[in-house]
Amino acid sequence: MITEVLLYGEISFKEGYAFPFTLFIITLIVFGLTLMLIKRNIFIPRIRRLPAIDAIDEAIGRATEMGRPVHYCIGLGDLVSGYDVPQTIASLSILRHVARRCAEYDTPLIVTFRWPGLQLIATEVVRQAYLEAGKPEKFKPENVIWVTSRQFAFASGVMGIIQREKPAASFLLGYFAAESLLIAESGNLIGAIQVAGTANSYQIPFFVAACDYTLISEELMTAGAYISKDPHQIGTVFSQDVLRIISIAILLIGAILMSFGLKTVVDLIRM
Amino acid sequence: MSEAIIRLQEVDPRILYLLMFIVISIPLLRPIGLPISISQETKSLYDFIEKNVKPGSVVVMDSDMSPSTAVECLPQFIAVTRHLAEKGARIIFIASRAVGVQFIEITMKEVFGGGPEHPDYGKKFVNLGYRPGGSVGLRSFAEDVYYMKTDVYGNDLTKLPIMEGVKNAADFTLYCVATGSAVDGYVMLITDPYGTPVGGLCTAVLASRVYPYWPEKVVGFLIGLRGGAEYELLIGKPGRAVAAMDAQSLGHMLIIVFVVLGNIGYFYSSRRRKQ
Amino acid sequence: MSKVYARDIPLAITTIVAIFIILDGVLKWPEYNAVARSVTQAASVIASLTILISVIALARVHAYRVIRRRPGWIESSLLLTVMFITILVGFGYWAIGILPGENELLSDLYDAFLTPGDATIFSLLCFFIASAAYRAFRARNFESALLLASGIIVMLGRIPLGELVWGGFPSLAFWLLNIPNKAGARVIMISATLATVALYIRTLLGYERGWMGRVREGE
Amino acid sequence: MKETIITLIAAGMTLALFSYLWRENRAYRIAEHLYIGVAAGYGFVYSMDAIRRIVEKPLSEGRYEWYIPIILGLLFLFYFSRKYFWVYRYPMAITVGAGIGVSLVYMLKTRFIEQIRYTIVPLVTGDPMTTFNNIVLVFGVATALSYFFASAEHKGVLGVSARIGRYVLMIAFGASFGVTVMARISLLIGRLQFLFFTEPAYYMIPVAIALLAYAIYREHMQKKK
Repeated sequence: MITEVLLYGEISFKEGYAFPFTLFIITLIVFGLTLMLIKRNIFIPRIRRLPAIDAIDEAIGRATEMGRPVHYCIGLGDLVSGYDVPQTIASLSILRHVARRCAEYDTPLIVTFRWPGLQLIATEVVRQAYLEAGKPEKFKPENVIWVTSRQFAFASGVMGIIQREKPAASFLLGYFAAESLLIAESGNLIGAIQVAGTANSYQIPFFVAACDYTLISEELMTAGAYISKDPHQIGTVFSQDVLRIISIAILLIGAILMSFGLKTVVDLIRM
Repeated sequence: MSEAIIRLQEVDPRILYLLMFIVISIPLLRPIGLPISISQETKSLYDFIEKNVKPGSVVVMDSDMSPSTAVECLPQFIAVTRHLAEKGARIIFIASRAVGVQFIEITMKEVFGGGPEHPDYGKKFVNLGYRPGGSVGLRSFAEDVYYMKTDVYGNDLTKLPIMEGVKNAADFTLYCVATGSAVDGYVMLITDPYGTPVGGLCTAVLASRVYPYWPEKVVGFLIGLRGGAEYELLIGKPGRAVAAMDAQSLGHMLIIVFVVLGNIGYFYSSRRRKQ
Repeated sequence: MSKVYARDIPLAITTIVAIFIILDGVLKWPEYNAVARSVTQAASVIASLTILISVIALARVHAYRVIRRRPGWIESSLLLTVMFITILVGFGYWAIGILPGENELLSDLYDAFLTPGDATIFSLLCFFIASAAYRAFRARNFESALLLASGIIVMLGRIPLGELVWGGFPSLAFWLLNIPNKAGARVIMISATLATVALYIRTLLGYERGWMGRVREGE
Repeated sequence: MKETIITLIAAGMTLALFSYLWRENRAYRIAEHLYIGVAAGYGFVYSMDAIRRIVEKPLSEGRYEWYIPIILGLLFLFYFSRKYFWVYRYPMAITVGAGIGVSLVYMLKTRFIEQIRYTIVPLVTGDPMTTFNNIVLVFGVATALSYFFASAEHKGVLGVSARIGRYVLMIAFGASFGVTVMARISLLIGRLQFLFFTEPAYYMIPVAIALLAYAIYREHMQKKK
């Protein structure tokens, strides 16, 4: 039945989506191979140190010394629509790390976010961290705050929370839009150490300008792997680098061929 | 004296805030009238419409505006609609977010002088209202224009003369979207599958993200208030955007002056530290 | 056993749903596409319902504050009051057949509170962008000097007044936006997508479980 | 009458929220909580309306399978159960799976392949300016991409390329920052136009100034003590 359908062309690729799909499959294969090499201990990739991640630990330490809380904002992102999904997932794995540290140091942690669905997830992530640190009684569910789903109402709420609670460290990691600078400048007004990160290209400049450390685009997504040091996670980061080499090669070869008037590469990747 | 120069790098931000209020307010109450030149992004959208939009061409005007982005996008939306109406295009208004519908009504009133009661309604222009469902909804609309069934006033779409011969996104000459969030989705779901170019009516903040698509997929785009002012000048009808440009000039200059002062203070103090 | 229900089946559901919709994105197969469209719409219905939990949690936090007279309880009681009024207005009219889209009182509330709120908070950015530029645009090293220079040139190039200072600013600003900025924006997109694909693969294979919330010992 | 009340509330909200620039204060706090309260209620009503828009038609046609997503969505309420909290993962799993599925391949196409495709430009052309621009574009993208190499230390060739890449990114960030200033000033212009030119919004301005002056005076007196 399947062969019939395939042979007589009931199903076909949508125009222009054959190559993207192939690329996805290639990534899967590269990842599988890397994982195999890691499992057999033949090759173990290492991840470059990210200064911003070390800064997170330092900032939590400073907050502890000053006896002031830590603020963590997951941002505007949700888990349903488009390209904020990966940033939210990445932010949640960093949150796990931050919550664990805060639990160990007995530093209050305030978590803010916009998408209501995160109420469940973020609360559980933080609760789990306190359980692991052996201090479940210190966990305060009311400190995981859904501000509201409206973008600027959310921003005003977070700005108010920052001014009232005066956190010594503020982490803004995830998907951010225009409120990036509103929240970051509010943090500056009270002199918090800020580590920010987003993959939203037109908000990165504001984080670079207003925060002490910035995780730029990809760094946000690999931070989770860097923290966990889990071989599977590091394996995907390595396959990401393999894909990067492929794309740089496609770009340079394509441009050189293009200089001679050959459009081979462009035609290939258009498929 | 030197202490004062060094302190230039740590002026209380509230002084800056107060000056900003003053500098923006004055030209709004008493305009100066500085000249404005036309940028290439604006010109390319204007040229595309001049060249490709014939009487009867179908153009979608998508209002993805919210009250906060409308300051920038509404003058653009009105100016482009005015241009399209002059060219005799069939204009389909649609809103990608619920709060965008009110701006379609304002635009219809300003350009055509009326809404659904206007004699040309349903012939020259139609208001489909809010299209829910984010990118999923956009995909359905692109596949089948009649997925909405009726316009916002309950008229059956299949019976309106304006929809004659329109099936899917491939039948549009241009898909203009006034937005402050992203054009990526429109390029992804309209241009890539159907080949219909996108015209961007963008807030200035979005501009840097539209450049990668320009001019291949987004044929032209207007950047913020200035884009609107330029388009108003291109079609020869200066409006609210032109008036606000003076305040823009002064606001920018204030920031530049403060950046320069901050650097003088920084430069001076770091030189003294070296000595 | 409960580990299977609590962890493995949800992970498998994620993977199956994702692959189902990925195939819909690349294949032209009308029957399949139609089913997939219903599935995505159903998923958005499910997602919309998460707001139930958040509204309950928000009401709980503020009600606690009001009952115990904790600091800020007056503001909290205001918040609860207007929230319930808005919900009552919305559903009260809905009950007698007036949908939220046609509910005039609801749109009055919108005009009175949300429109000015959105616009004002958004416009605070005008002040914050000024103070951020003032603080960050310092020529501390070569990198920040580049940031400073390109920022100032583009600002001068965008305003009529800058043109009066030097006629070359607009074209220089245009070049900066069109070439280096294009390159930068493209790289951010490309690299973010690379990382996204890697992250999605991790999620689909069940290695990235941040979204699952509580993960118990051994899960 | 109704219009007047709405405008006065709107102007009051505007000025109270602006007062954040001076410092966090009671006026801001009240406006903030009103704003969040209405936004939360409004968001709730509209989420329910969004569900109605999707399910109303199929349900009226007797396709009762559309009750399934609603029931699945209500499973989120298990979150409040101590024992069966994990049930909420089922609807969440569907949501996350759909989120990933919808974006993955389209994202690869539009935000990856197409971006590379349009960066593939001839390095040598007849026009020297175009040649220069193309070279800057191609090598700018290549070097900036190399900056994100995670599994190798930035040394040697990669070190040089990554540093150049970072410079490219900084120029891009500066330009993007500069072009945004106009957008932000526009927002303030919009707000001030509302305050200055809408009857009777401008009556609130002297009230706000008087309140602010009183607050500053009181703060000053407290400091003296």
